[in-house]
Amino acid sequence: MLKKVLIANRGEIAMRIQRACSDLGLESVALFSDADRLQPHVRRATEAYRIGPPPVGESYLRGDKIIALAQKCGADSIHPGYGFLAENADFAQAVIDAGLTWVGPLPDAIRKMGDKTIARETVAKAGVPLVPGSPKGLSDDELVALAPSIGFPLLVKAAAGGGGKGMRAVYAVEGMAAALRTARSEAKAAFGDDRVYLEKMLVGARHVEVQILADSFGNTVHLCERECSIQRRHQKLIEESPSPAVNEELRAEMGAVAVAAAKAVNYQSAGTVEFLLDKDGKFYFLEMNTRLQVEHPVTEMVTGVDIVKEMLRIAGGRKLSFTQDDIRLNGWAMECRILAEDPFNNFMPSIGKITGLSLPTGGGVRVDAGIYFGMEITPFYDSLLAKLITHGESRAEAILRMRRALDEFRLSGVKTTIPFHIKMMNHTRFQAGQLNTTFLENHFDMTAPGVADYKDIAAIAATLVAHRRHKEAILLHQGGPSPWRLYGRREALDRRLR
Amino acid sequence: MLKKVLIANRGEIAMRIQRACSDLGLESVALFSDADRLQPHVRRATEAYRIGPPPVGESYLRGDKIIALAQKCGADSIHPGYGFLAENADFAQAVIDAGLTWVGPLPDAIRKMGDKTIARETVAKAGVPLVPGSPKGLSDDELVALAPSIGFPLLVKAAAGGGGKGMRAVYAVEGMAAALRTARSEAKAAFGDDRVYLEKMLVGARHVEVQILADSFGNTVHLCERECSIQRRHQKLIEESPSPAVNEELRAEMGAVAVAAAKAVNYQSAGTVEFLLDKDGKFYFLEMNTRLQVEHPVTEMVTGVDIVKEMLRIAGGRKLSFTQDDIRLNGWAMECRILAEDPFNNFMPSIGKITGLSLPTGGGVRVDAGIYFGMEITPFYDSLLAKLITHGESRAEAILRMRRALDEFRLSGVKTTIPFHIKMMNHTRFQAGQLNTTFLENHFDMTAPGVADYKDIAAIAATLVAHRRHKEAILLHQGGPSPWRLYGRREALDRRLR
Amino acid sequence: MKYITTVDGTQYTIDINDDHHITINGERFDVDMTTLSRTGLTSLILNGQSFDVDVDERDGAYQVMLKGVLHDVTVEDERTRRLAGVKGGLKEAVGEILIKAPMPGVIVEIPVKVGEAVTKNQVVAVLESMKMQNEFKSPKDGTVKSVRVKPGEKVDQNTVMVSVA
Amino acid sequence: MKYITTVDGTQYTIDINDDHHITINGERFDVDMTTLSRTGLTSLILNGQSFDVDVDERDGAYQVMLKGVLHDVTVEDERTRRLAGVKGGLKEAVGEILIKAPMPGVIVEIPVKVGEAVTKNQVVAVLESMKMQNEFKSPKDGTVKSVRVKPGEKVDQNTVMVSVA
Repeated sequence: MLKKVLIANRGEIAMRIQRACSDLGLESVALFSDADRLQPHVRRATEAYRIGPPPVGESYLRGDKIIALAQKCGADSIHPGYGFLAENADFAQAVIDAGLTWVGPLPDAIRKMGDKTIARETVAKAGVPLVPGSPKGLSDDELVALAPSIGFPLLVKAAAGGGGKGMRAVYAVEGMAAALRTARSEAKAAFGDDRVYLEKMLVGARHVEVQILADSFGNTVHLCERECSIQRRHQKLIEESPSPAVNEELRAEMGAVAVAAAKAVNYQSAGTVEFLLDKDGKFYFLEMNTRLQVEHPVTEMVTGVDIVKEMLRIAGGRKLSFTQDDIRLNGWAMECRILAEDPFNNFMPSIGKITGLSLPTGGGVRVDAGIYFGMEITPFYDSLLAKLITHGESRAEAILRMRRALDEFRLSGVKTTIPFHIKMMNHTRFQAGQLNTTFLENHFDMTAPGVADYKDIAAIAATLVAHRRHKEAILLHQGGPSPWRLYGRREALDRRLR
Repeated sequence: MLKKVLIANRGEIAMRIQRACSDLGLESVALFSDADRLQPHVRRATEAYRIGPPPVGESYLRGDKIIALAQKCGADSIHPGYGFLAENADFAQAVIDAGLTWVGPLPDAIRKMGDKTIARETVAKAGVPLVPGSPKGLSDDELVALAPSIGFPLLVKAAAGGGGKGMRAVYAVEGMAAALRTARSEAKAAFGDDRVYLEKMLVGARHVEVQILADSFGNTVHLCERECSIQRRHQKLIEESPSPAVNEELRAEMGAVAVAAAKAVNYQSAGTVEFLLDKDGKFYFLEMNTRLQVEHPVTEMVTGVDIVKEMLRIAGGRKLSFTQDDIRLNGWAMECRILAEDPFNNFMPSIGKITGLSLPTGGGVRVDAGIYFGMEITPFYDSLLAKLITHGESRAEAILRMRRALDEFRLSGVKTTIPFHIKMMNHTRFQAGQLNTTFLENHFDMTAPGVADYKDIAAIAATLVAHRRHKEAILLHQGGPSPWRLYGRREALDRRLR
Repeated sequence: MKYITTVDGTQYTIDINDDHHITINGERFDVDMTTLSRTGLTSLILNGQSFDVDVDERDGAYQVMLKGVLHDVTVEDERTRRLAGVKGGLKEAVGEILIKAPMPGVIVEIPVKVGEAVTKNQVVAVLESMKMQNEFKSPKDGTVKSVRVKPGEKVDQNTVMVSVA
Repeated sequence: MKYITTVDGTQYTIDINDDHHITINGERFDVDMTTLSRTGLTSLILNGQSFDVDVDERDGAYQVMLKGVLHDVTVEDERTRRLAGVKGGLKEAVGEILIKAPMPGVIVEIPVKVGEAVTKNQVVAVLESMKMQNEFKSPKDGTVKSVRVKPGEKVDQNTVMVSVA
């Protein structure tokens, strides 16, 4: 088994891993950039070392420094968390070459799943369904002939491309000629390569993913699915487990396919196989994330399995302590990502100091966070402040608990996505579980009026504040400008105006 | 079913009940004394009413005002929480007479269990074991003759008494005569009544209690046991479920006896039957608490049953949704009571303002609290600030998680029992589960040196602080006395001295 | 004291009778508003209904966050209003307004030129930060007074990008 | 700068070499101590070992809370100590000391009289509060200068109960 784990990450996930180490009685080592000196993962650590200046390229991405540090402080293993170096096969290999244990999959599995083309080919061989499409580089005539067998609507996509350039939607065979012409010319202009291919368009599809755990003895188990359809620009905002669209039969089927995909690359540790699930209950491989995921807690809440602890056990050479038959779903769990972004202003990132903080507590509520009162939110790292997770007997109860937990969550000084989540929890379509990856574009409006109208209350609150300021100003005018006196007066006034 | 519940309590338990109402989609109404205007249970409420000035006799104990308020605001029921009016049968009756639903047992059950003599007689008839003893008022000769059948050691106790007066321990039949003589004379002097009786002395006994839930259709289920042996002056400090001393067989036996005790008074709602469990695995009835208990969360964590929700369902006329066979223990849960008391100073109550607050979070950790940053701890109410509950696969894991959760729990401005709990979690005898109700007197010393010695670290921290003050003082001497300048300097200094 | 208060375009007449009573559009309410010093924590109880509110003041205008909804509020006392002859609604910003970068980043685009006429809410700068592109709009109708940054330029927090008058 | 620091009776010689290095009893350490302004939150990293500490100063003496253990610490700088010829250990409190009620309550007993000689840690007042009886002890050997409350009397927070000189 492992003895001392270096955690090559920061924020909430560093805290999460530190806690798992503590629960297993393992020592752990924290790293920090200069911007993170007072982060909880540093203060709560038993051992912590500076890794460099704030920019990630000079700190959390410096694999060489991280390995040297691990060796110097006597760590026997490195857990990368998510992001940063988590899916860097070269780093994983370097860790292993340095004689340390990599708490994650083998570098070969990371590499294969990291290359989209190789990943698709590898899993297809294992019988995993891919989004139907054509090969790359066919002629117009060949593509027009192939199209009906793929089915409409479909997308014409640039072979060399990305970012929507050289992409056209086609709804019937009559539109093929024009779409091919414009797509090819756009692709030529953008990438200097006019090859295109066809891909079935999945209208109203959901993002459903399956959590995998695999040990080094060939035991691979899935921990059921998560639905993560609520996304904005491909960033997940709300996740839940199970999915409202998956029944026992589909769950078993998707689980088996996900296990096959993992086995195809000789997968070890925790990983996630992502699928698109269409309206007809057909699902297609998207990609495999070869690391711990942000949204892993919803799976932990419904299965009772501590995924990070299992990762550490597996890395330490232990067998999985359970089989597929032991995995049972208990209730429903939901996660809201609390980001430092302003939902009223196009999700613009918000920086500043946390001047007020009160976390929700009580039964059925879990908060994974790396924040503190007085903390400076810097522009150096991603905007995830906290993950708010609730558990209930049913989906309805998980939503009710989320609603009150969001109401209890107070954070001032920076803008957050809390108002966005409150609006989502009150959204009837969301409550009905009618989700898909274009939900936010098609069915959501941050500025739409809410269920109840509290404009009169807002009017009263602002007017009372204005009235008190007015009174204060008069008092101040009579008194002097001493800040101490001002402070005393404010306190006295607060009391009088109650 | 109920629609609107008035919560006749404050602090963490008011929050707890409010959350259960919210989870069931019920409206709830909060009360507050003038000291509690900014308490979370008031701010988070949808409806809140002032009940009176801070002293409990003028606020939370004013049953008449509470019932009038419930009627005025259209509540259809009252949940009393624990303490205050929770075990007041007359209040329960008044609530029912006012046409409201009482979320608790029938007044008759409260009354019977509230009178110690009637309680003992009632449960004895139902076959519940009592601590063996003699009747009151026998002669010396009769008592000496009876003693061997009760067994030594035993206690001679004053029939009229209490508070240890007229009480003598006897370890063999030879000591009986002298003990009876002194006990009788002390009893005569203290109470004007020299009648005494004998009671078996339970050396090294544990406090083990069984949680009961009973609906109005005669279904009574027990939710297994809790051990609460860690007490100081009969105040519980740490509770856990299950008990390290109870196996499956004993659990079934104690559970059946507890159900029989509850049925003997036609019990409805949640209640707790308390036992002493001796070293030989024999258990004896202590009393029945006819209300929700402070430590109910540990049972919720291991059984998955939400006790407060069940109380509300039962009061609303619903049947229990599960049977005894559905109750399964899952893992281990532990609770530490975080009190505003100074464990380094004989647990003296501490009042003041909370100037720093950071609650532990993450998986397996639950905090039930009614506190906030800036809160004033007043001397009007009891000292319970928060309940910290952890859950783990095993008792060892629950303790490990408690240790790190206590480490994460930061509260400054008032003294708390956190250091006491840290010491307990590191206590080898506690870790081994060798508990009894005299543990604190016999096996614990707050000032004993800890596992590791950090005196050198304390020396360095204090010296660095002193050194910085010294530097600051020099800077201040050079500058002026303006508080603004001082503030600026301090910040600059903090940065420089990093 | 009487106030004319406008919330998201709807106007209310509010009379603060005393510390515990107000009249809003003619209807009288019991009110109990308490703010915990230096935390911004404000609790409002209105005829027994409890609300947790955040009130933010900036340049005389208020933003009230209530149950996850943000309201723009202006408060004018009746006398001032009468004297000024104002007809209600948000006062237009006056003078030269500096549009600053709220965080460090890289300028992607400045789609306006000095001297160009702009309308309220017209985009005047695009800043990339934390992997996202953020648009900045003119707060009023006016003219671009200055453009102080170039596309591709790295800027610190609070750097003035454009000014409008 | 050199300090003589005493923790629970054990004495350490600490030399603060610069902002990032100290020597304690001859052993040199890398040190990084950071305090977040106005929160009391202090983080100490010593040769990579991380500690969260609360340091409380009262009348020149320090109380350090570290991993749930409270340490009494005195810090003297070497020069002051040399000049004063002090031999180490906690300085005795001097002058008249007021023993105040730390919370409201009812006086149960005042077991001393004015003029009576008391020894350090002798109980001089018993106060009941929050259903508990709390004993207050003399902080030093001395004489009772004044008794300002009577048994049965209700007292507010910070009421002086007894003074010792």
